[in-house]
Amino acid sequence: MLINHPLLGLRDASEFVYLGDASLIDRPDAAADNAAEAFHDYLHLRDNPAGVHRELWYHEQGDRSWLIVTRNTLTHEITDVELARDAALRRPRTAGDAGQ
Amino acid sequence: MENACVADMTLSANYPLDGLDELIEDTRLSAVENLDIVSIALPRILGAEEARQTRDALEDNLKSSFGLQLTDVGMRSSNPDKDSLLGLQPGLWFLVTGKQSSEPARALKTVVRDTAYVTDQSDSWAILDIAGPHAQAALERICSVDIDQSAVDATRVVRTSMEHLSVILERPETERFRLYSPVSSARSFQHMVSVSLQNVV
Amino acid sequence: MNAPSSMTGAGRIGKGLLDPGKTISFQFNGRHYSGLQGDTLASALLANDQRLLGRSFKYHRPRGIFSAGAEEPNALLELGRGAYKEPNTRATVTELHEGLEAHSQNHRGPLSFDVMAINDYLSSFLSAGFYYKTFMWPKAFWEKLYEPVIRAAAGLGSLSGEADPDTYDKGFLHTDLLIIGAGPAGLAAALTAGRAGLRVILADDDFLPGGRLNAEQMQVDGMPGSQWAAASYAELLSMPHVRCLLRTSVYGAFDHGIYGALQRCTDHLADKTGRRPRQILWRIYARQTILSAGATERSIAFGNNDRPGIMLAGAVRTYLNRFGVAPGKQVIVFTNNDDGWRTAADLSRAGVAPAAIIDTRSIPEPMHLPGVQVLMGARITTTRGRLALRSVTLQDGQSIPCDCLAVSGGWSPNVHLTCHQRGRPVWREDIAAFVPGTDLPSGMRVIGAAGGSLGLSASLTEGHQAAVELIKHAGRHQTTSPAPVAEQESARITAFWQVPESRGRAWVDLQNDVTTKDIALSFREGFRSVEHLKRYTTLGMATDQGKTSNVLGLAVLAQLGGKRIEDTGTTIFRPPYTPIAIGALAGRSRGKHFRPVRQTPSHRWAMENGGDMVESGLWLRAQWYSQAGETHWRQSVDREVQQTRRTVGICDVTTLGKIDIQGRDAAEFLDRVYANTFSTLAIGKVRYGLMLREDGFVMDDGTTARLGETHFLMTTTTANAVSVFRHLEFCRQCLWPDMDVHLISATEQWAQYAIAGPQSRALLEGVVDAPFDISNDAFPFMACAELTVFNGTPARLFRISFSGEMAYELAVPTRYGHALMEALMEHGKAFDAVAYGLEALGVMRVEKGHAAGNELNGQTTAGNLGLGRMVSTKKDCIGAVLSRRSAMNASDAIQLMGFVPEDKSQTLRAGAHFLLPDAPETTESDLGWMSSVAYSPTLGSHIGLGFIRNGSNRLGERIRAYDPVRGGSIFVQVVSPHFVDPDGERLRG
Amino acid sequence: MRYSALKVIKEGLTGNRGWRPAWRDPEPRTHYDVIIVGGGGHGLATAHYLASVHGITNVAVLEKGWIGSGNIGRNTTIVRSNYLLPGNEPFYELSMKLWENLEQDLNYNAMMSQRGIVNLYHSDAQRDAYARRGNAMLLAGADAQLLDEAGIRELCPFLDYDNARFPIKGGLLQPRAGTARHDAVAWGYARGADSRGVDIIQNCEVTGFTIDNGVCTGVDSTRGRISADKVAVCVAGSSGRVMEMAGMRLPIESHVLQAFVSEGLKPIIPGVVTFGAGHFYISQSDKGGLVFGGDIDGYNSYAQRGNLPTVEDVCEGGMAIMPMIGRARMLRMWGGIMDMSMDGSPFIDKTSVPGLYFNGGWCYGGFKATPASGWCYAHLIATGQPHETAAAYRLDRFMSGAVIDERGAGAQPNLH
Repeated sequence: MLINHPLLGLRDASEFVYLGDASLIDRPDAAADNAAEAFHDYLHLRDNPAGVHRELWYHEQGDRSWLIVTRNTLTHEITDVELARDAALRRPRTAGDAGQ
Repeated sequence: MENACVADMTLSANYPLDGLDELIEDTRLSAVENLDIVSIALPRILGAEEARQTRDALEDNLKSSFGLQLTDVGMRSSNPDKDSLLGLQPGLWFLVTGKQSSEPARALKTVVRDTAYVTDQSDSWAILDIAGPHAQAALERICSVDIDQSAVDATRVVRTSMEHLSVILERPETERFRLYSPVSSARSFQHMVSVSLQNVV
Repeated sequence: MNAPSSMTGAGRIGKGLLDPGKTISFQFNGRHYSGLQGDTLASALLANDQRLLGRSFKYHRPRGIFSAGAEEPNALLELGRGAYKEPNTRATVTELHEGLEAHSQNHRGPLSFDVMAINDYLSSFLSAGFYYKTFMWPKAFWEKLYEPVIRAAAGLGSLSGEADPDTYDKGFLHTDLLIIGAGPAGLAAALTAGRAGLRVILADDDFLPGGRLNAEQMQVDGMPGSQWAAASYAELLSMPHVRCLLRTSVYGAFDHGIYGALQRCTDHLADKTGRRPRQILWRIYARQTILSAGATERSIAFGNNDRPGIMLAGAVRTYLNRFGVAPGKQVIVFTNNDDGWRTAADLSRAGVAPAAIIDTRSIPEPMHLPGVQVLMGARITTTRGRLALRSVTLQDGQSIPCDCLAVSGGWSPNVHLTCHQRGRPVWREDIAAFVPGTDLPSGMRVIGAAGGSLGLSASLTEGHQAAVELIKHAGRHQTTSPAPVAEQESARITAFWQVPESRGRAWVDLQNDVTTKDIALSFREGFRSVEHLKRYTTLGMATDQGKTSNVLGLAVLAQLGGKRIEDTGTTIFRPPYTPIAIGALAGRSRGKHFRPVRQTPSHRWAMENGGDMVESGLWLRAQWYSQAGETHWRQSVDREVQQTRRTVGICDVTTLGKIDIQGRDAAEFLDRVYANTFSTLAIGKVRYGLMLREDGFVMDDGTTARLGETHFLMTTTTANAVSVFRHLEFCRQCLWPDMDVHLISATEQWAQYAIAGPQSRALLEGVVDAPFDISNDAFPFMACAELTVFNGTPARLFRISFSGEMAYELAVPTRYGHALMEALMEHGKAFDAVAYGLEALGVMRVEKGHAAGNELNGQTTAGNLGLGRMVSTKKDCIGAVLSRRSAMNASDAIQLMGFVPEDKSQTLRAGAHFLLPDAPETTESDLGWMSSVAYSPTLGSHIGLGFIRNGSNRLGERIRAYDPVRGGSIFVQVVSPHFVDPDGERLRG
Repeated sequence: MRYSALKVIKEGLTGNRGWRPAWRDPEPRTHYDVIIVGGGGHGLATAHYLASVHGITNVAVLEKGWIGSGNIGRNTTIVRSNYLLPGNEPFYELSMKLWENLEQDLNYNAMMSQRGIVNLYHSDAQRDAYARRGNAMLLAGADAQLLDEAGIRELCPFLDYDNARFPIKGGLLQPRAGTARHDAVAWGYARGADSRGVDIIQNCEVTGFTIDNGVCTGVDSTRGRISADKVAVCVAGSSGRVMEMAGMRLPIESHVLQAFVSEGLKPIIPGVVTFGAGHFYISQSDKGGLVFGGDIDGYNSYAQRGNLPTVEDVCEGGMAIMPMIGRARMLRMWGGIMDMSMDGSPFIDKTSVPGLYFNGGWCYGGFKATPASGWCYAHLIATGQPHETAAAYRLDRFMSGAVIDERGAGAQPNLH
């Protein structure tokens, strides 16, 4: 496979390390009342669609960026790639964020 | 109580590629030693205006001391003294310079002051130059990234893996490539490049 | 040039496209023969009238050459000898070279009298799937008798059993356009694209470009097709942006335009001993791809259609036109389509008058062939001739003598690569063949015969047109030359699959001996899906992957079920298109070069000083340093331990992972990634850190030093250096993206040495430069500093201890590592210093009760390790929440304890399980396991660390250490895991 | 129809015309006691044991394609019970014992071939880990031997002992392990179940579950609605897709695992050999092909095909320990969809919906488990209680932390 790195262009997927469902960037609040259940679901019940999947890849043999890749698990077609950090910065800020 | 080094000894430097200089047919493979390499990380600042100011300040510092510009990731800038700045990660560069100091990070810190975090990388890398008409063909055997002149020229830097080794590649001249790979596996690195060259000449 | 060697054969009758001036000598089954430069092994054997080349897989039926290409199911030979022996090689694609040695395979006794041919007489009992129904009684006979017999009959050729002596290489190519197949369509496309300046790769299996043009008599642009191919190829070779790869099989189409290709570099050379690799495995990254891989002819099922001498009609033309070889003297053509007639025409033209042409169609003769017996609407029911064809019998009983039968059942486009990403081919009735579907791999287009355009003129036009479209697509506007011109030949076909009146068995898969009866039996037993058919009968599963048999088998199945072929479906074509040497797929990664070697800067010092090196991940590390007179490793290790504990020892710990962490939020970041707190750590101090995974189990441990307000240096275990760095980057970029934290690996930057023992400070006091003060008050336990040593070398010093002794770790830039080790040992002579290795390191850490890799195995919790209190309850950190799950905090959870043998002379072994002394040997009784053991020279006995349920309540208990895989059980006593200096007085001294 | 050598001979003499279909092709009834969703090895084994052990024969197996079209039809045929953890080892040993009597039980020769499996070790730490595992196997009544280098040389003289990057220091041998003919296992169970009255219905895709008042009462299928007292899902590879129809999320990701076979060769590899310092394992089939594989590709996929980096990685591992296979040619590569669970271990459990049962999460090790999976699933469906050897395979174990993590890789499916 080739991943179209937003900063570096097409790179062989073998330069990357795969993690999984992109929702792993949304770590629950440890102080919440339902933290035990929230962490259970967060870590174990990941999206596993036969179709379009948003997923995390780490460019270990490259620029060390974590990417969110939108890829179809039936065809392996990749339709979007962005820096995970950008996606993470877009989400609503929580008590866990720095400087608060 | 203070102590002092009572041993009447100094430590001499050893390089793993040990001055390698090999001509295979018309293409030369040579070790590059005595370069200072320091990573430069731009502090992460949330406010856009403030972030830009920090970046500009860092760039001004590098420009005035080295004449080098901050580049995007995957891009390289260089000066007539053959110092170069390699954009390796978002917000992180390697400064590669022939100016040798005993503590390169400390020396650079006086240049960048509080506009960047610096870390010495000079001893982390084994460096090989491969120069000559067979250089590109040799690298085609180990590098999955397109290194044709149309894709990689002197303004580019590529970090990738070759034969299970992490490698930084630049092409300062059309027929000369420079490769950096972790120093601990320098022997395997040398073997990899040398076999590639032997397989294509 | 050879004269035909017997009366019955025809042999070489012309020069074809070969060079008659260059003869080549070779051997087959020990006899010497000669051929010509440009021959394949098959054409040379045919020129020498060698027809019997092998035996089929199951019934050991005599087999000869069937085709002239990669689809060959029959002519499989072993090439070479000794370690160079290569089994199952198709003679039809083996380029002849001087000294080539070939042997037939899969027979016992001489090829012409194979005793295993008895299977053929027992074939009624060996029908499809017979083995599923028998060999079950008595039960013990399966292992002892039946299976060994079945296994002994398995396989075709054999491996030498020796290491492959050749080398292989890999490479990566990037291109605008990859063209697969250098036949007329591919050449036309390459010419047009190349002339317009595109980066083009043209790959072909063959060693001669041109494809079918070399096998036919047709004209292109007014010249013979082969000549046009040669001229076109020469022009392509002159273009610097076009790379032509002959002898190259594009074997697979992978995601996103990545193709696998295998280039054979030395297989065709007489002298293969140069330093060049035998084969190169290319990974081709193509923006666009043109598949122009042609088509493969198929046979018709009729009685005894497998005898040597029965060939595909197109192959007969190949031998005739390209190689100047007539495969027989009396040739009969059997066809259901117009293309077969061209074989007859070419034979006539070459002066080998065909004995007859038998066409299954009841239509007017498509072509007038003077002097040839024409039988329209006729069928062959059986053939005669045991080791070589002698005659055919028709449906009316008429028998016609012949020594070669050219069969054409139609052509199947080579759609394989279009299916590698699960594309489904579609049926086209007008050509009675599957053609590529619409779900092609991205960027691929299919032209010429591969796309179902079974004609020269169409192939040339499509090749040209496809390139023109790509040029436009690439935004280039060069004027293009016109398409090459040729006459369009007729390719009419009326599907005809099997002769209903067949006598005897009609073969479908020639290599795996699958007959129409086997397909019928499979159908009768309910195996009616194509996949069931394939698996039950083994149809299409031989080395040729059914290239000539799949469609025929499918058609027979469809007829049995009264279905249309398109409703029956196809099996899935999978890579590789042709079989690929496993050695080539491995490339250079073998032997010592399987993976890189990592060495520390004092590697050479270790080698020169008795270091016995061992793999530790990719690193090589010294286990111990043996000295003169030491005959057993324990002597070395005991000495190293005792001397370290008595005076001072020095150990290379460079391999530990080191991560430089800087930023305004660095301290807060560490609080979140470590279970314990770091923001309270003072500058100039070091703290032990315990890192959890998010699931609450222990991930790694190490020490982290605070070098400045915003600057930390983390150490990780050697094994987890990479995974911890990746994890920290994930935390930094994905979880807390607004933190000001920067990570860079410093593992390679620093050479680091542990200096441990009562004399360690005394030794270091003479090493560290003024004015640094390392007295106990100024530089207490867990202090760190940046300083210089040996008169000016920059260094970092950490007062940390893994051994339980007063100890330091001293780091210098890597280039000084070797010199530092030498200097420390030289200077250390005054202190009776000793170098110690991994084993002594391990002994001392077990004595001290420190957990290491065997304990931090990913299955243990902080509580299991006795470190439960390190998980701060005041703050969140990675793993905090899930570490509180009930089963991980059960009252009878395993705990890390110490163990000593009841009989001090006994040896402990890691991996033993703990049982109560009188408990039964069952899984339910299992209380835990011994994780690490050592012989402690300090205590004079073996000691161990291990995990045991409810451990802290078992102090003093007698436990059975169950270890039957290494000789049995011994009894041990549960003790504290801290065997030496439990109060830590030494390390603080 | 009973299979025997005599029958083969009799049929051979009469043109093989008397053979009958190995299983019927019935129309679905409107109601069954039990519907098993998924006609793979596990589903067919479950049906067989429901009928033969528990006497429950009003059972349908619904298969969306042809039976055995899932992972039982595309694996490397290895059978072994060399597990470490108490939650796993007794289960796999039960499976091994069932394998050892399978042919007589089914009257079908699945060619169980107990030629042994050896896991090579290359370091002292690996040796100790294998010792721990071997001892755990013996505690569970399995067989295990820890061999040193000399022992391995005797067993596998063709390995690279002199030039290896990671020297071979020994191995853990399970002599009773081996291989079985994978397709035949599916066919044998199908025939066994069918002969006891189970309906095997091919080309019948389940499109939904009928859930009345929170209770599962049947399925909707491409061949209509079929009601049942109990519905048992057994569709490893598609578990996520199928259970989603019942509104359930699973601790499972779907990944591709590739496998490879060489051209047919005369016998040269004695049993199963696995490399301890790279991703490679190999055996040789009764037809002569070298059957080998390695690690999963490592990304979520339902595409049933993999990519080159993994192909090359596996062959590198092979050449590193066994350089004699360099001139053998890879004939075919293929990929299957693996239910990768979050700790590398499977599930055999009731679900939160009464009447709906779940079996899945077999990662890349489901084939060897086929008999025990069927046995234990049938036990759970018939008795309502988990079988003692499968009691740890609960869906709620990640909530409690009672994970069964053989590899110690944590909740990261692509690392198991």
